[in-house]
Amino acid sequence: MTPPDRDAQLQMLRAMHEIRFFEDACHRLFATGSVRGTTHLCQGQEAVTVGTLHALRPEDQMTCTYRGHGAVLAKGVALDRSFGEILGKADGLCGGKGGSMHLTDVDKGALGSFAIVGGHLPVAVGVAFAARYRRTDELSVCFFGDGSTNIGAFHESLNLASIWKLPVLFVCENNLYGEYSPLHTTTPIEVLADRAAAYGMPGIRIDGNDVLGVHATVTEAAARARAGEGPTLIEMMTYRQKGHSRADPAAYRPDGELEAWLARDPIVLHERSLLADGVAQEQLDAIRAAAEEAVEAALERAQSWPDPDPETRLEHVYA
Amino acid sequence: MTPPDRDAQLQMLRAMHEIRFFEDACHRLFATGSVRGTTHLCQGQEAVTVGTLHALRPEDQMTCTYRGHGAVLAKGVALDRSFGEILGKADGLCGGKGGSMHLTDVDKGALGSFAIVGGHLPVAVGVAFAARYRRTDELSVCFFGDGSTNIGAFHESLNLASIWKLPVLFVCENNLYGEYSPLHTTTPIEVLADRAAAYGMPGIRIDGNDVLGVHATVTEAAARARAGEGPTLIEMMTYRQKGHSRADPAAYRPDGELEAWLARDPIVLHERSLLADGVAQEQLDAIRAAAEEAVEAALERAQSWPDPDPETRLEHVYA
Amino acid sequence: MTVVTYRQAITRGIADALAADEDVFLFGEDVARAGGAFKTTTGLWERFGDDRVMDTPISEQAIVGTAIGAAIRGLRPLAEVMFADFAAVCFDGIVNELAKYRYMTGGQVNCPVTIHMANGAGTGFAAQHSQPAENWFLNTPGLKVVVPATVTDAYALMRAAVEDDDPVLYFEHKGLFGMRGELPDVVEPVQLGVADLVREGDAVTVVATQQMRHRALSAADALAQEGIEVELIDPRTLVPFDHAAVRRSVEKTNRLVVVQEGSAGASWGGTLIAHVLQDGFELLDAPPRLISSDETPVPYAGVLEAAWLPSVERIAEEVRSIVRY
Amino acid sequence: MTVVTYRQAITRGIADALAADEDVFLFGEDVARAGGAFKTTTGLWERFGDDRVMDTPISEQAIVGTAIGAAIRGLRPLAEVMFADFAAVCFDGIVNELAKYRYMTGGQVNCPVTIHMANGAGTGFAAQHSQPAENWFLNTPGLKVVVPATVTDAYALMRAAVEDDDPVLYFEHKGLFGMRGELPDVVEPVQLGVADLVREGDAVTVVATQQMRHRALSAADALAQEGIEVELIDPRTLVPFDHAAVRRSVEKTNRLVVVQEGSAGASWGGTLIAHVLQDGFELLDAPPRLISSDETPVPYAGVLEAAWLPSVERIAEEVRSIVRY
Ligand SMILES: Cc1ncc(C[n+]2csc(CCOP(=O)(O)OP(=O)(O)O)c2C)c(N)n1
Ligand SMILES: Cc1ncc(C[n+]2csc(CCOP(=O)(O)OP(=O)(O)O)c2C)c(N)n1
Ligand SMILES: [Mg+2]
Ligand SMILES: [Mg+2]
Repeated sequence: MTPPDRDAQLQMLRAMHEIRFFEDACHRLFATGSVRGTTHLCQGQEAVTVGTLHALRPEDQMTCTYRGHGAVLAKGVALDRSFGEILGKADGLCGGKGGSMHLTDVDKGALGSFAIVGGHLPVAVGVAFAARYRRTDELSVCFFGDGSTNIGAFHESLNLASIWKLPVLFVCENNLYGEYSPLHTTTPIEVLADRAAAYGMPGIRIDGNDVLGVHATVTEAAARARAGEGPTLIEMMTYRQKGHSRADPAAYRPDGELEAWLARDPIVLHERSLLADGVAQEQLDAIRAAAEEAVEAALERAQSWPDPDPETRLEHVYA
Repeated sequence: MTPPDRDAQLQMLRAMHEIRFFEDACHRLFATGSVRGTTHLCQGQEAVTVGTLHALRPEDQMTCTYRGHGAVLAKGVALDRSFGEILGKADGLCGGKGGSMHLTDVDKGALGSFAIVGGHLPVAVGVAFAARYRRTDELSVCFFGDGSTNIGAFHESLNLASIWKLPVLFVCENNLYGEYSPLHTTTPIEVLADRAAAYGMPGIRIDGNDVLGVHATVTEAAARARAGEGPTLIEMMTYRQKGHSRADPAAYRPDGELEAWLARDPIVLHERSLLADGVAQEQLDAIRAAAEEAVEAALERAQSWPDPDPETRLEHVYA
Repeated sequence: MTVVTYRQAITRGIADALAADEDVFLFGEDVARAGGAFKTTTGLWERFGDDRVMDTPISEQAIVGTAIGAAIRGLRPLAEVMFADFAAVCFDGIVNELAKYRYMTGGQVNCPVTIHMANGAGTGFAAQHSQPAENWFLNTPGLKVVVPATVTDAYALMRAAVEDDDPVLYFEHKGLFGMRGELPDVVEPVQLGVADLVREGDAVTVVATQQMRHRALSAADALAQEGIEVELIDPRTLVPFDHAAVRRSVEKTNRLVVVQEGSAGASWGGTLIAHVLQDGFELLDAPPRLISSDETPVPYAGVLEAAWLPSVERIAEEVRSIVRY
Repeated sequence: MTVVTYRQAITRGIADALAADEDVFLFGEDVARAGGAFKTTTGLWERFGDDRVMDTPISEQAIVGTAIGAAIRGLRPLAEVMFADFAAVCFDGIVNELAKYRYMTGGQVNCPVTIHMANGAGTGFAAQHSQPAENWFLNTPGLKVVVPATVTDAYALMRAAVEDDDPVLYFEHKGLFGMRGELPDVVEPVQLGVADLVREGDAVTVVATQQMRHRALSAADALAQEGIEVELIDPRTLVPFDHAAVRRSVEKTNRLVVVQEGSAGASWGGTLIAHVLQDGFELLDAPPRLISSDETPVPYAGVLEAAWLPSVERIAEEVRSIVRY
């Protein structure tokens, strides 16, 4: 198992920047009324999805949640069509039918963003089942939050995946909160990875803000899964720098918590490690600037797209 | 914690005999067409329910499954009205509306038998919640099978009970099978009690055919629960001497398995311990005969009762 | 008399229910410290404390089951299930346990459980957070179903639901949270099963709930300009249903239009039409009309969702065509 | 041509589906080694092996989700959910994920999932194992719903369901498992959405499914003795629904009776009546009639359950009263 080379590491930085700028833009768009309903942002959690998906292969399949912009982008989905979907445009990923909570690009292996807590975990099991059934080498990876480990579907999914030894990685993004409730008020144990034992499955807790650490752990778990040794539950400790959704100011945070986590911002940490590794500050700045530019250009394109024809609402119910 | 005295031990023997004779009668009644639909018998599992419920108080509250005749009788519910319900009689426990899978006698704290796997676990949590809310000393006990530990409601219930430290005992009757499937084909771990760790709850596996052992363990767990220290998961190893339901011949059992467990029949074991303790064989025989007589007399009474008036089907939907 | 929002009326209803009866408690995801995902429980935890108002894990099955267990032991649980769509994850608890418990036991228990949840489309939450979910529950005897459309009904039906000895599903409509209206200081109790005669008229009976009641009223106002006087009825509760009120009206107008959010299949609107036609076949001088949403999930984009919901214009047009039949 | 039971026809349908397409696999609780709780999958594990026929834990949410995940990756999962009542524990998977997945993604995926489950009352299984559960799903666009009543339909609709590119809920009726009938060696494919004209007549159109189809046919035979010729239609699939077939018949008979197991609220029968009356108001010379079960859960005792289900006598009497109207 070799760690990602310099180039790959820089790509991960670029990917994290793109997600960060994308989410910042969504925040603005929501505040100005261009996003309908709700939106759940993932600033601060970029290392989880980028570290994970950059450790996997393009043909691996990913499912995620309503807080899924980062996962979808890290899977290589186009920025403009993602914005387009969130803006409800005809050329959005789902033709405007899905919106912020349902970004999907099947061609890229971004199989779906699900808005019912726990709803996609059994789906991820089925995706892994199909891979095994067809004897492909594909793997299924599934992102979900800490709070989601309390719902029934979590239990059933990990159990079935384990007894069938399916190639699926369960990545729990532990950002300390489910909506507005700190984890310890709803969950009687501290280390969620320990729940894996109930399914005879390895469970690992790691720093989810260390993109290279994430990459390494996922690489190993993926190798196990592809070798037919079954699923792994990986709990990645991270932090949601914004509120839960919409305009939540996250007033429930204890003093100093946000600041402490901002000091461990995954982008900052990765830049620091690259600098220590000899990358020049200018190169880092250039990557950041390029990411920002790409995101802004994508947003402009998406904003210029037309609304869907109202009649298209009647399409796509049945095959 | 003192063990049950001689008298209490003899009462437990009597209770186990009654359940055994009751279930044997149900078996006959089903075979001859007097029981509609289905029936799930518990011969061989009597020590679980008797040991548990004789360690608790009359005011404690119990919920169980479709395989619940033993639990209901061990809670002190009348034999004749239980038969009456299974026979669909007007004076059955539920007026003939429930049948074999739904024996209920609220006055006795037999709060319900539930036919959806896992359906009653959250209900048991609510019963415990009410006890705590009202600051009573009552406890909620809930029986369910090994196979039921794979359903989502199990997970949610144990988690909530634990975070709220509610006075509830989760008694898993591990009879090695869920319907026709041996546990190891559906469950990736061996000791189900280990699942308690996922909820920060003590989990204990004990011999479920040793009625005094069951009694002792439950006594201890109940004391913890009443002291506000929260729930316990107790896995009781036992064996379903008959098929899953109806006329299932249980052909899927490995050779010798039934015989090995018959040698550890909970009634035989308890009689042996009583004998060793100086109780005379004649007294044991008398208890057995009295139980048999009581069951037969109850059955005769129940059989003599009228069918419900068809119009009563319209009652009891709303309060 | 104060002017409050529909959201505030719900909160006041819950608060007064908690104050009136110590056996009432409120629980659900983020209802305590956070005051609810829709801020319908703001301030209640501060006022009633940890013992009466509780946050739960994300475990709807456990929430519903806990409500049932507590109810059969004499309490009056008021559970929040946030978006009504999430009732799907605890559907078993609601339809197989809660609705049938009393019946299966031959009347040994009552289940005075109230579950309140945010219903309906129009606010851009897409397919999994926008369903008018009340129709899922109407083929399950044992449940009562309430669908308040006004500030006063939001309050009064909450009180009635909590005081009722049976399970009540209380659907508050997301599209109405910000609507303002007058709430009397002392609100007349409302009985479940009594419709509200919103507007009198002789040309056609229109029956509508929640968001559609308001659109139907706008349509009625427009039609009045043309001399078409609509009689508008809001049943307020779908179970029990005030069939007598609809019958009385149809006897007068001889025309029936039902306006509902959501698709037609197995819906309350279709049920109502079948009922009226069976019992009052000769009453109608024109075909009954069910105005409903498309047979699709709820789409996200503004233009799509707007087209999915019956509009004031569409309602007016269809009512007009029935009146002119 | 062989005489087989309805149960055996299901098994043969599944077997032929497995044989015809390697992408089809069967899974569920006790479907493999045990041959299914209702023995509808007997011998399939022995024939197709561990890779194609699998037992699962008692985890219906995982079953439905696994089917969805496998389907979007190109397989054709056939899942068993035993008693249809248990669909309540995986209701979210069915109505929020399966039904909407294609739509929410703007048509990026197909979900060719079939879920087969044992439906209905009359066999003494009491309230939690006897519901005609099809009505739970009819307000959820995206699902197809099939309700075979005969040996041939049990076979042919199973084949059609598995071959269909959309989610199909296949309800087999418990009361029909032992019914015998002729199954041709080569069964004509049946399209979803095409009704079966069971019996021709000119006096009244009766629409019924599953167990009620057979009772309605007995009632029709009895009424024929009195000179009342019933036209009996079995829609066979509730979604899509063959409205054209019912319309054609009502144009001839000018009378409509729907016979359904289960209560009236939000049911397919009520939906059908509303539909016919909206589009064919002038066609009817008598009120439509919905013959359904009581507004209660299903009771256990024989005399109670028998009274709960529409009987042949009751059907005959109500049809007679409509004809004489
Ligand atoms: C079944 C269900 N219940 C409740 C919700 C509402 N809800 C949306 S996000 C959320 C919190 C989830 O927390 P977590 O799993 O930690 O994920 P995070 O939002 O922190 O990424 C809740 C309760 C839902 N979408 N689905
Ligand atoms: C949700 C649900 N799924 C499936 C069933 C069918 N079923 C009835 S009993 C049973 C096996 C349960 O096994 P276990 O929990 O070990 O209890 P036991 O029957 O051995 O007492 C199953 C699958 C059900 N009743 N409910
Ligand atoms: Mg979280
Ligand atoms: Mg078992």
